[in-house]
Amino acid sequence: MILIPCPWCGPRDAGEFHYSGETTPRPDAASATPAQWRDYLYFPANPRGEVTETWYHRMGCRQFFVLQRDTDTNESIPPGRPQ
Amino acid sequence: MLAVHEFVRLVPGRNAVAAVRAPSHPRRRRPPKYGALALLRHGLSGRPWPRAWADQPLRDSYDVVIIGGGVHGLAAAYYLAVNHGITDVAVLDKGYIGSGGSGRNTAILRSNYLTPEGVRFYDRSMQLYRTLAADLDYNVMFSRRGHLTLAHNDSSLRTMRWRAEVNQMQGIDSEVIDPAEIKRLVPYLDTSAETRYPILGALYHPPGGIIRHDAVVWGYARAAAAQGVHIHSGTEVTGIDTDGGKVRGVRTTKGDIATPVVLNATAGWSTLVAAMAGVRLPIQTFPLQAAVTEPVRPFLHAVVVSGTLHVYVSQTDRGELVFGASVDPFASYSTRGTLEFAEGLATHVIELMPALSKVRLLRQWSGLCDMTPDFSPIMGGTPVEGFYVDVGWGTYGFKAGPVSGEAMARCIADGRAPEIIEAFGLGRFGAGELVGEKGAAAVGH
Amino acid sequence: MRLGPQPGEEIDRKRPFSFRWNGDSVPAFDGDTIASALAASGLRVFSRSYKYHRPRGLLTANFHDPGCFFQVGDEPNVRGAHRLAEPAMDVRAQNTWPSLGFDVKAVNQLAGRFLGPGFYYKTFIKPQRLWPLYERVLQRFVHAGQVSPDTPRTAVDKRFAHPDVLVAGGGPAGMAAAVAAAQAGARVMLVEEEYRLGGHLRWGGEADLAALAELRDQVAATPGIEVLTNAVVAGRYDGNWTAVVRRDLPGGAEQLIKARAKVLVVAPGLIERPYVFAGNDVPGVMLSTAVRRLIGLHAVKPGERAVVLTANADGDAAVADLVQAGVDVARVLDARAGQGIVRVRGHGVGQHRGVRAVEAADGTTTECDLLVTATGWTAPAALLSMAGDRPAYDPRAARFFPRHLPDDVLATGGIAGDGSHEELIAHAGAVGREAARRAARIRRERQAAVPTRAQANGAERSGDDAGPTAIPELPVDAHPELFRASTHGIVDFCEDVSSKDIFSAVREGYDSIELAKRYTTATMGPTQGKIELVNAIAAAAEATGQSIGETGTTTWRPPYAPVTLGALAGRPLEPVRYSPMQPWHEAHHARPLIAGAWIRPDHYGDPAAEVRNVRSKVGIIDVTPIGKLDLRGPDVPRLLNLVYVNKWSKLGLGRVRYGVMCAEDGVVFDDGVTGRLGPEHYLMSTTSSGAAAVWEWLENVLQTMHPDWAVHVTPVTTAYASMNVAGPASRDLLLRVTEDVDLANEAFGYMEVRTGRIAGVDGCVLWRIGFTGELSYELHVPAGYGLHVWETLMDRGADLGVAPFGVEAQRILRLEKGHLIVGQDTDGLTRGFSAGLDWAIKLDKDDFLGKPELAWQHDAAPGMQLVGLQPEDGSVVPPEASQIVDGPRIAGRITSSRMSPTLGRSICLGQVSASLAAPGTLVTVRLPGGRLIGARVTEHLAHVDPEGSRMRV
Amino acid sequence: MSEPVSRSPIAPAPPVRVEAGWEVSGGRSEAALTITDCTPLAKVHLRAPWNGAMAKALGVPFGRASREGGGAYGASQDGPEGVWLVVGSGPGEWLVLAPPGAAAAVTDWLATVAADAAGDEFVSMTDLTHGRALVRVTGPDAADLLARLCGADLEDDMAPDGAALRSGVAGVATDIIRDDTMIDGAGVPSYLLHCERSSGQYLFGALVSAGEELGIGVDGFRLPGI
Repeated sequence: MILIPCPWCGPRDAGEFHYSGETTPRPDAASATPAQWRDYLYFPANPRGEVTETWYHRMGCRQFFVLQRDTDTNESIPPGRPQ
Repeated sequence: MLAVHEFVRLVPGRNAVAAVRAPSHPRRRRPPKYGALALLRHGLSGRPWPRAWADQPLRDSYDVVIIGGGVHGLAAAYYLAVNHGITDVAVLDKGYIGSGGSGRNTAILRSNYLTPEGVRFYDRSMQLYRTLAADLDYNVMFSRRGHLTLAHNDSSLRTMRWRAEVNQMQGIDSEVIDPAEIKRLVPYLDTSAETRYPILGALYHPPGGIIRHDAVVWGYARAAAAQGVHIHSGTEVTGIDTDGGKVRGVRTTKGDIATPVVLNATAGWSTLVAAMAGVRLPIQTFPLQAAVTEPVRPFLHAVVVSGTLHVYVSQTDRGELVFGASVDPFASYSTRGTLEFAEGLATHVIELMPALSKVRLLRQWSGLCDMTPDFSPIMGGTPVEGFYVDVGWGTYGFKAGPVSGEAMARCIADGRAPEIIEAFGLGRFGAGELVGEKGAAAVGH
Repeated sequence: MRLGPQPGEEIDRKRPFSFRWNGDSVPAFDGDTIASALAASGLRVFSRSYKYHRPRGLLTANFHDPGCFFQVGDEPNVRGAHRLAEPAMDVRAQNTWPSLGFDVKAVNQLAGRFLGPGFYYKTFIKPQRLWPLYERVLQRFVHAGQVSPDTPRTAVDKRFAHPDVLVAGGGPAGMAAAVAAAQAGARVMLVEEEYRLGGHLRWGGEADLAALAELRDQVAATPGIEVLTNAVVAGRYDGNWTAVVRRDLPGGAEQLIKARAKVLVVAPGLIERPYVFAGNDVPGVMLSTAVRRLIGLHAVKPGERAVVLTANADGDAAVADLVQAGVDVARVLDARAGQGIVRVRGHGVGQHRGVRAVEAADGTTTECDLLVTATGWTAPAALLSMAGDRPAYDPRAARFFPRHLPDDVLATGGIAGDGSHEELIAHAGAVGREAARRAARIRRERQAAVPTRAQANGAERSGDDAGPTAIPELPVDAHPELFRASTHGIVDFCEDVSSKDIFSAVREGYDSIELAKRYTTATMGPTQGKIELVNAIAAAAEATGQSIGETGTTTWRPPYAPVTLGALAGRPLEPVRYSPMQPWHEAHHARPLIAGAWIRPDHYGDPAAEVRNVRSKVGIIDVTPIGKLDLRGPDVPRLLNLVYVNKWSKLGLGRVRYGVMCAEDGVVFDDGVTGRLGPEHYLMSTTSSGAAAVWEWLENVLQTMHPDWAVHVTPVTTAYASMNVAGPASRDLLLRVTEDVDLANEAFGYMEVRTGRIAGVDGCVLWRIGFTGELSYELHVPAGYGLHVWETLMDRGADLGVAPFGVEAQRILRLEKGHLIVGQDTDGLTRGFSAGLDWAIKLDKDDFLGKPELAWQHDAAPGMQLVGLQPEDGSVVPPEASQIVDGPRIAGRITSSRMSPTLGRSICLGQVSASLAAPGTLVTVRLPGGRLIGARVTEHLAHVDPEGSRMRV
Repeated sequence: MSEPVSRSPIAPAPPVRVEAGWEVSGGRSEAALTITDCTPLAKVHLRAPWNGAMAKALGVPFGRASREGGGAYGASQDGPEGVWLVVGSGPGEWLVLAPPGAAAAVTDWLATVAADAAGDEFVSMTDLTHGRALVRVTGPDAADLLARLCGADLEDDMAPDGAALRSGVAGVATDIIRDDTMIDGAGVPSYLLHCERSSGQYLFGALVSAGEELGIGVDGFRLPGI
């Protein structure tokens, strides 16, 4: 069980969190073409190495936060406490 | 880099390999036969067996280069040779053959899918598997066991019925059975109503079974090599050269190769390989873990799957219980495995079969799965002419090996996706026309 | 035969007892392993090998001994050279048929030359029908114990631990490292696989035993060390998450401890490696450590006349031990002086099989009944490998050594190098101090990251970084590279794989160690390479002409040692949820329905009667699991507009609206009603299964898309007990128990919400909504009072014919009314316009989640449609999931179907392709089994009261 | 109409009696490790900016719990119902625990504080007394008991007295509040466990069975209960 460094609670077992995938900006719904929209829906970068993704501390502080994680080592950079 | 929308509905490139360089005379070499007699001969004479596949030098050009020496890549090479006479083919693997998903899966075969296109496709694979030993002259130990997908609540029972109905209409032997019948087939299952996840019924698929996965890889490799296919293990692809939207060649750790046709038959790295050709894929990579116990005397004949409990189990002829589960909860390229997988597995297996408390887990391992948004593969051409994909195999790639090889060989030879894989084109995501397997995705394997 | 008292023996001669071995009684002392007791009784054949069924006896005399797997009661594959014998234990040999002495499968020995590697792959190919038959035969050969179907499930609680330093291995190095770490202020967990701390010192000479006593005293005297013996560190995973398995529970039960070690110290010592030669598996061939254990720990005489092949000090010590034990050491062959052996000749059959003579390399033959080999060591690198290391082979020492370890893993003891006892202790001490230092740093980082400490952020500076401890280099003793004699022999004793098999596998092209391993199954058996891996690599290297270093090693995968499923599962912890009215349901014989985590009443005996009672009088259903989210703040309407496909800006005070949520791909995701309780106070209801997901969905929107919006979402699903009072008499019933709410139709109309006092309980919420299609009120009561209100309603409504109804009746009622169930009448790909929700989807809103896909779906050719269906023959209920066919092709399916008590005919909802969706269309339904029936598409989804007049009275 | 009685989701061990309108167990346990159903306590949920004026006024940061909550406003002093426990249960989220029946008083008090100290902030209060279950485990082995069901590091140097965190306990999302009690003049580790109501019986059962080995005893509820 890897530790996820929650910016609020500190390191916790990954099982407390819900992984909500790579952090991608939502295109403007009014102007988005089907291609842009489906790119957003279906085409993650899926890098081998560092990725920017969103996690939700479901069992803990219930905050969504952005995490830098290496998909090869599963190590992540502690985001630091919000000020 | 090309984005998907630029080729919605785009027809795969028209570069039939036959047109590039048809072999003057299709080679039909055969390796020395296996079989009881040969075994006797070698046993008595003590004469060594010949190599199953020859070591060949890496040439600087091939008609077709297949990236990925797993069951998909090797099957494609084999069928290119025997069905289409295209033998100037190189299969590259960065490790040893079968070192990826082909050697890490739980070797379960079935065709009781949810959608007509899925059923037709996997049923063809089962047909090929059934005669594979004879076709390859290599015993792949296909073992028909009967495949049970348990339902623990009325919604999954409904999905089982749905699948049974679709299966039967396609002529697949598949039906929903009740707990009494389940108990008869698998006496060790706790079918009482008092459990936390009572077994309400199951989708029973008698033709389903297991097979010796390594043997399938080796059998295809041996048979393909006998046709003149070159198998290069320890050869990692470092780049794909394209020019004017066409494939020109591949760069490898062992040297560069000129070729008009490249097939990406990798799993785990398919997005990275595709990116070398400037093609993006709707794929995210997740580890899938499996485990095996110490051998115990055979007591479990059928393959048992529970979607609700995320576990599947079968027993090999050696007596080991082979377990699998669903993919890890977050994307990763790690194959180190996790303890929580083993815990969840044991919890659910014991939930199903309480008598297994004292059986010991011997080894766990992990492979990489390329998950697509609709739990269906991506097969056929891409916007880069000559660059084909046979990827996105999620957790169901092994059982599709033979049909995928056959269909991709056909696709490469004709320059057009055959009807059996039309539904699985890359263009469907841009078009927002996903395949319906997602409906029953919860119950896989 | 039992020897006189030994200085370090671990048996208690004052406590003799006997246990059963294949039905016979065998004497033992407390402290005997099963195998040592058997050996003390002069037995030497304990099992039969996997493929050739050759008799096997003691080889390593420890946990890994491949010849000592037993069935103990209902427990299969018990490690007989590790498990302590217990009074009345019922021990049986495995893999023998019909008996250990006479095993008919031994004929395979004759067929051996044909059963080479890949045997199965090369035969039973044609005719294929023979293969399944042979498969049955194959299964008879399975090398294992039995699982009895009525083995009780073990349920031992797991435990979490957070040690600063976890030391894997309780030999001298592990003990010294633990003491040093604890003295440096670390909380230490010290894990030893055997029953006592001490490792090889336990069977050593006087000096060793003195050193052992001193180390044990230090461990006992040092606070902060938790010692676990007969336990093993089975796995190391990312984040130094480790699995520690305690084996010291009664009846072979085990406990899993999940230890989040800040630093892991790997000190497993070394495993002695067997030598490969013809006859190396004949009973009576043992490793030097095996005989030293037998003599030193269990006072067992391993044989009468011995030949010793030694290449190291342990072999020499074994010679001394043998002599001291009165064994006639006939010959000592010193491999360092170039002496060696060719083969062992055995004699006798079955249980009497054993060593007869040893043929030395110099051509001489020596009669003996015991051959002891001391030819080298295997580094048990499993934990290092799991930590990402690829150990490197050092030809000088003929073994593998750690290479690159992560910051939070250190190694000491034999796995790290050789040297004198003092040198090893010094190394271990330095490693322990360094481990403590690194752990303290990690601890400070974690403390700084958590908000739970009085002075949050204030990292403790105490015990501050002194800078890394210098760890001395351990010397590496030269050791001859001894793997195989001039003859071929067994490499993998579990799998019966010989060096010859590996040679021919390589020759056939399976020339990478991984391929050779898979092709021959070497290292795939229960010992997982601990005994045989290096010999397998050496054989492959020899066959390929590569060096061992080039050949490489295979990855060790967890677990290091096998772990019972019972330990991994632990006590079942499956959360279940109950409504406050559960006691009443149970008292009234409700048939329970498991719905996710919820236990709900399915029905109280007769669902159809429950339906009729609702349509004619009044019924009450417990709908507590309905998801409820309390929404507060000025921006709630903006939130509702974004997450629902319909419009919310103008929802008046006390008004209720039905809403549908779609995901960004336009697929229907949840539905429910939301009411406005106050100017900035709303209550949203969701499906029971979707409650958690919707809450997360809303938080996601608020936190990641619109942090500027002032909205507070609080889950209140179980803050209220929810009951739906439905039926023509529901108002009459409520009038009797409701205070300060005017229930008159004109004062409190359909799709409105009020708060008030019910049955003397304040703060109740009353909803006038109609999932059942009847006049009905949904009551949300402060949960603690749920049972009180429910009982009051039952009591006060008796004369009105009030009766409870369950989930099944509700399903029928809603189907009569044509209300869809998300996930049943829709699936993972059903977009809004395929769910009969056209009326709700407002594409003229500037934005909402899923809008783009829905807009495109709206303009695209219509796909599947949800419609109402009625079979022409109203007595036939097509089972849900029956397919709707259009000639040979599938054109849809029945998603819901029931017999309607109200209409006295079957009714359905179904997904059909647009071409068949027009009202009045006659479609063909394929029943299970293939019979085709006709069904007509109805005008509305609702089969009963489509106008909804009954709800509005 | 019978007088409404409020019930906890956790079935009370006999003898059962009614305290402050709640059905509670009158049982007693002398065990060193005890578990008590404290569900009758008033539980008020407060939401406000995590680093705003309201937060300052309360003087209880996320991750900590205090009986002196309210700083200048002194919850404990002004509280009409005796001692209140103010818990920083989440970022921008507080939980105020008070004796049975005090929910309204607590809410009013919080409203006053909000009006005085944080007039322009978006603050909301919700009475969750009926929406949550509350259990207290007390004893030298309390941490050992939790370590069988919870993966969070509860060692003294990570979660000392006054610590508040949310984590999974037996698979249920639970607020864990370290609130040591004085027994015979000595501080004894004690934890309040606060979870969604319908899982209360399950959580209680899991704690009791995990505590068997440690000799756990079920203790009844006594006013004021905090």
